[in-house]
Amino acid sequence: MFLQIDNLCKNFNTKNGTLTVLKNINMAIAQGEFICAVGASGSGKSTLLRQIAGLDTPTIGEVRIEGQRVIAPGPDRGMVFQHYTLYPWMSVQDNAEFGLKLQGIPKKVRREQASYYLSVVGLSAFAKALPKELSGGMKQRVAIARALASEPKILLMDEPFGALDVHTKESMHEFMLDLWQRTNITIFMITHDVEEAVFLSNRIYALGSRPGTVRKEIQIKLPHRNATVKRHSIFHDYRDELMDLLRQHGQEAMLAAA
Amino acid sequence: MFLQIDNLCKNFNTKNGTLTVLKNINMAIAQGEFICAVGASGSGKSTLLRQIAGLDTPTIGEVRIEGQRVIAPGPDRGMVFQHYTLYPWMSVQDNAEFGLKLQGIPKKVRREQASYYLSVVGLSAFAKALPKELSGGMKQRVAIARALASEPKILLMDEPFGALDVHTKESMHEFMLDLWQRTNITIFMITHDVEEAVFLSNRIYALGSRPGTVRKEIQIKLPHRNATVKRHSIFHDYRDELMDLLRQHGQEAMLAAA
Amino acid sequence: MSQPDKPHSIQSLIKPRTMGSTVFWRLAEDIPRPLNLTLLITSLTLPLLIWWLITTFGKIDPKFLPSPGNVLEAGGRLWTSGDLLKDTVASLWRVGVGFSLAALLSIPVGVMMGSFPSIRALLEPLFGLIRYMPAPAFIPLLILYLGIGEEPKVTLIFIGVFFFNSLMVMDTVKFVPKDLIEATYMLGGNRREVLTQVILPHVLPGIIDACRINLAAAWQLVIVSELIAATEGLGRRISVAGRFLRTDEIFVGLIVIGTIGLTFDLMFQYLLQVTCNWSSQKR
Amino acid sequence: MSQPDKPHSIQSLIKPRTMGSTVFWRLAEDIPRPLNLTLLITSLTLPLLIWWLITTFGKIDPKFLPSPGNVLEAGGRLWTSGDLLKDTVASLWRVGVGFSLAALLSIPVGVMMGSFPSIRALLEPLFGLIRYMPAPAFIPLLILYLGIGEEPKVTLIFIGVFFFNSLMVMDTVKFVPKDLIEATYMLGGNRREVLTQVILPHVLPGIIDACRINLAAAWQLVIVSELIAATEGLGRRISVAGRFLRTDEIFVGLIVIGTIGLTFDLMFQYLLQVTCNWSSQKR
Amino acid sequence: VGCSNPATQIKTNSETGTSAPVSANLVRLGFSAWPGWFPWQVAQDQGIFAANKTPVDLKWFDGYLESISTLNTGQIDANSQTLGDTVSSIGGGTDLVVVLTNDNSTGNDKVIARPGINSVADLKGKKVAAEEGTVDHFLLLQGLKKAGLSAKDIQFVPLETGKAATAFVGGQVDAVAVFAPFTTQALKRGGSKELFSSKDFPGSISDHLVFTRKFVNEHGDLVQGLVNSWFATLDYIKANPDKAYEIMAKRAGVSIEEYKQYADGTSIFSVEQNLKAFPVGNNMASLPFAAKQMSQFLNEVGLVKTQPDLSKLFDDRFVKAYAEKAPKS
Ligand SMILES: Nc1ncnc2c1ncn2[C@@H]1O[C@H](COP(=O)(O)OP(=O)(O)OP(=O)(O)O)[C@@H](O)[C@H]1O
Ligand SMILES: Nc1ncnc2c1ncn2[C@@H]1O[C@H](COP(=O)(O)OP(=O)(O)OP(=O)(O)O)[C@@H](O)[C@H]1O
Ligand SMILES: [Mg+2]
Ligand SMILES: [Mg+2]
Repeated sequence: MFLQIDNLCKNFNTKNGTLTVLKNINMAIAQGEFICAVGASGSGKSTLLRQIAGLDTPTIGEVRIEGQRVIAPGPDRGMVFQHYTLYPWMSVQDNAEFGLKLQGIPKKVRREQASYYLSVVGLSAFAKALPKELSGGMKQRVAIARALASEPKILLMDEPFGALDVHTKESMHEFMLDLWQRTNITIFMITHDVEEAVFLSNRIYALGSRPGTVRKEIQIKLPHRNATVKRHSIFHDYRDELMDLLRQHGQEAMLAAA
Repeated sequence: MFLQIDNLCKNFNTKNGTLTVLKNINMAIAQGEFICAVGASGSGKSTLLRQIAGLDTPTIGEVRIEGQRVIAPGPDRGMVFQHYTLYPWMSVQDNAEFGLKLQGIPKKVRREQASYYLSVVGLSAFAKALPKELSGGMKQRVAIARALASEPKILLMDEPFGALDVHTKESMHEFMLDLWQRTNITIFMITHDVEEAVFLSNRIYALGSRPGTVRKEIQIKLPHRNATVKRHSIFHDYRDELMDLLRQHGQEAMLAAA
Repeated sequence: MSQPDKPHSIQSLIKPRTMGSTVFWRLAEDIPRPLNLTLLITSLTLPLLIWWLITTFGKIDPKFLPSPGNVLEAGGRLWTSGDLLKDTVASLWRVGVGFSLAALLSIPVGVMMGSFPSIRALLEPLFGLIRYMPAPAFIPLLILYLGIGEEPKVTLIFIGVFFFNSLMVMDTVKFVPKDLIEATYMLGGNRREVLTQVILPHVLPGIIDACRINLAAAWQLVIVSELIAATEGLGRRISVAGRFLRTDEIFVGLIVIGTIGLTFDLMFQYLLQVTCNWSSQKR
Repeated sequence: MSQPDKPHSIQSLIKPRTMGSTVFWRLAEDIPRPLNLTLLITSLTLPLLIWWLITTFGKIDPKFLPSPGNVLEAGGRLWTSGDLLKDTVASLWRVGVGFSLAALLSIPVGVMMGSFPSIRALLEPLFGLIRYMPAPAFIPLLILYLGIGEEPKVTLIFIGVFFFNSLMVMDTVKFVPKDLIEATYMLGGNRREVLTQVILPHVLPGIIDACRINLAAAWQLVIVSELIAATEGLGRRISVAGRFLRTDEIFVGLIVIGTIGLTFDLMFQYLLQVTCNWSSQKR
Repeated sequence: VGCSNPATQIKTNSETGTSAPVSANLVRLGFSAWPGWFPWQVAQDQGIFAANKTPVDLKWFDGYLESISTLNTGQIDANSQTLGDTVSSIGGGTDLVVVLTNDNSTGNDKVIARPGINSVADLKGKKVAAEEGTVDHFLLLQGLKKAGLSAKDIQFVPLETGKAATAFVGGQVDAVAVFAPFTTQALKRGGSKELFSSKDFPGSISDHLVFTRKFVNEHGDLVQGLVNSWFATLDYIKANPDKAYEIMAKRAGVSIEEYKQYADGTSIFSVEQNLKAFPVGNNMASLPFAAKQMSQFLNEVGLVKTQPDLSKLFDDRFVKAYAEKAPKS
């Protein structure tokens, strides 16, 4: 397996004692898959992603990529955060290059590489702009270009399109599908937009809350992937199944909290 | 007409000269309607709402509520902002009471009034909590309770559910419909979530960009309003019509910007 | 979107790097409590130790650098004679009154300046100008106008704090979200209510922080202010000791002032935590 | 959700209020440019006018309060004799060197303290203690160790700025979003690179702001530092003038220092705008 | 005036009595560290002011300079200061009257040099610290003149007297001109010695009781009372030297033994000496002559721009009045 998560648990020490956020997470993801993880707020999605990224270490269990245990962050995994994490003082071009610069790639090479990925995300024209001059969608595309420029084995995304308006979001979806098909990169994306998950991924993990566990794993098989598929009944079935699941989790969580 | 917008134009003076954000907006809204305004980012939705709220004054034209020209903000219009605008240092109860306090309502009366509306939004149990202890959806519900406590004639909402997760959003939708039916309050809500607009409102204004104008006005007639209606083909037709409209506006705007 | 071909296969160029794990060099992450405590203690004991070593083995004239023992002895002497207590109370009172008056006045002025662009335009250039003027320069004028009692001393500290604090409080107001102000208008608040019930509580943490910094600035002025015909006070003690090269007494004065300052600092930090527990941002 | 009945019909209790429109009292909103300019000018001319009126019609001893005319005359006198220029250059040099050295050192130290909790734990208590110690207290020690040349004067200003600036720079680091740091780790950056290429540029505006405030603090020390065997300098000019009650010369000194300070302040503000144009927050 | 520091409530061992109650009709008298002025403390502690029916608010200044500027600003009515500083105050526009000579410095102002400098001539090109414009600066220049040098031949380092002594002890300057008790401190530098002192220039450094002219005009009786108190104090000291020295040494912050060393360096002036000093003359023993010299000096070093009018500076009425009434000693 390309990405293997074995029996992962994560506890946090808080004022009120130990909080178990993730419990017994097992996942096996093959090279080239597009995985979405959905779940209510607080179900530990971001926490899970941080373990994969190596930004945090599991309390129990481990994450392995190509058999290698993940212990620290590194450029073999590209990450796109929920909030825009561009360097505000750098131009779009410099942002896209930054990862390569950190890895000591010669200036000329990294310039060409970054330009290429900026053209992939359709932002060549904005290479000289500062992040504050871009719209939300454009910023996320730069973040994606930056992550892709280091040619990571896997792209990790934490609700990357949560703050975008519907129109921009749709065009980002098309862009992601196109990117995925062309590069055959492995993608692990977190979202709480069920439609987004169904539309984009080939497999969905639905997480339950308190503690976060994998409640359901759904293989998505859609006849085709374009806007019209959203009217297809298969799409609706997937959607409703997940929606019911989340609603149910939500109620459970509410009861647990009360 | 309850709310009348006549020939409203709004210009801003910027470094690069005058920017026309709204042009010839005409709207007529009856008492008790649930209106949604949709439009791409930058189409001037928030600007329009600010004119209705009286937080800003139109360059040309006017807004009238019950025949009275709007010239300043006031508690006859309740407003819920996109971002949480609770007072972070006040408890939920104090937040809900604050408008009444400003209007000099005696302590006992305002306490009961606020408690009532907190119960309406289902947050009685959290009366003593501080805003930072609440989730996003809970915060927005407090903001709604606060706006309702002054018993405004109209509730103005600027993308109030934009930042909520799908499950919370859905329960907020149900809550809004319930509230609307029980109180018969007039609601003017801005969103860029087309499904949300179709599901909630009885009439939708679709705005085009640069400058913002009313491109289309759609009366929504759904057989019933609950989750299953979203699978109904009427729902889809409305949705797709609006989506196409917005997509088209989006492309126009992109071309205009280039 | 038509894309050119991918120019390079970068993977071959990238050398795998892994970040070693570390505790001491943790960046923007909390370090374990015991380590934190150890370092805190080291922070204060290490300089003491070095001082002790230098004076014990360095054969330095105690007039130039007294040993910790000398200083302790001088402290004991001043304490038993009652002078130290008297000096401390005198200086505490002056700094306290001067600083409190300045804070009390500069907070509303600063908030007004931050809130009303008109008042800001009216006062900022003037305050900006005066802020640079060294407070000690006002001593002759203060003696002229206020005599040689407590008034000029307190006023000097007032001047040294007021303008700085006003401008720093003013700066904090710009962090009040505009939405919050507008929400208050929508709830029927007028400008006065927005000012007193929204802006003021919101900037409270910022105000406390500004006061914390400027309390330190007030102590900086204690020596200068006590040049005005003071007969007691830590600042006076230090300057007299300086004249007669009683270095040990200088050190006593400095240590007492530093300790008082740090105590107040911690009190302010505690106040910040207690009154501003609503703030989600860690301070 | 089962709800109780609505307890009151509040509408009857609410008195309609409308907010009058205003220009001068606009709250947290821009005021028109011409008004702004008028107020700015008033800010500096009104005090001048009052001063002129008092001294012209108030029959005040010019020794107590010289008239603007007197001050102008004294300024002219000092200028033509060349003294004023000499004094200004001397003080500018001292403040410039002392402040620059302190800034140059305190910026990395402050950034390190803000970034590494361990370094913070190690230095913060010590710096917090020293910050309260009045810089003038160090004069006798500075004379002993560094003599009577420029070194002790510059060092005094250095001491007065370094600790404050370190702690203020440290505070700015906490505003660096954690996401940005983690994003850099994900791109393969190590801690050093995060520090120099992410934290440092991000806190630049905060650093410039801290330096701006502390430059004013440096000028506060110019008089005290020039008590150390200075033969020229604005601070020395003021203290000599104070001794001989040449109030007009005190005013000349103060005005020159204020003007220099304000000029630097505006330069810092300009620097802030230019170097930090990426920052979306208005400063 | 509604502004009182609670520290005044605290008693300490080193306390030397409290000041007289404030009433409308009283003399606010300032004094600072100088052997010729410590008797004021004796007058205060032994109730001599009260005995002469002269209410006095005696104000101690740690810094001599502050006492001068306080008198200049009219915040006190009288001060104990040197002739030189009185002249420079008049140059600055303050109207002052000298009514009494407390003493002449006869050795308590010293120029002290490091080992290796054995004569005034050796000072050439060396760093010499003194407080600019003070009598010690004056003394230094007189010494240089006598040795055929001028102000330009040395590197003058302007430093407040206490700091000047510190700099000398710290080895930062080659010589200092300071007054007691800072002389003691300067001499702590190993091998340092006195080059010359005020003893070598009799009359050049005299110390006085100086009033504002306004006060003299309005309250002649109080001025007279203070002059009478001074001479009464001198009598008391003669009669009770032990008690008096204890009080004065405490005020000076030195031991009684150390204090006694200063006694030689300061010649307290008797009534007779006072009467002799006031008239116009042509040597330094005459106050008007010395004042003129002083004013020239200040003008030369550039501290006073124009030579002030000194004709009304001295007023010997009060000393004369005392001399007439007092029993001959
Ligand atoms: N460092 C931490 N210390 C303590 N608790 C934490 C920490 N990080 C996360 N948590 C807790 O873990 C739980 C899961 O958080 P997480 O951010 O992973 O949820 P999420 O699924 O990403 O939610 P959302 O959809 O809102 O982003 C929450 O209850 C949160 O409070
Ligand atoms: N005060 C202002 N000065 C200048 N331009 C402004 C101002 N307020 C808004 N605009 C401009 O008006 C346009 C419309 O802004 P508005 O915020 O109303 O859009 P919106 O439809 O609410 O967008 P979104 O969906 O992103 O909230 C934008 O181009 C914005 O830059
Ligand atoms: Mg998350
Ligand atoms: Mg908007």
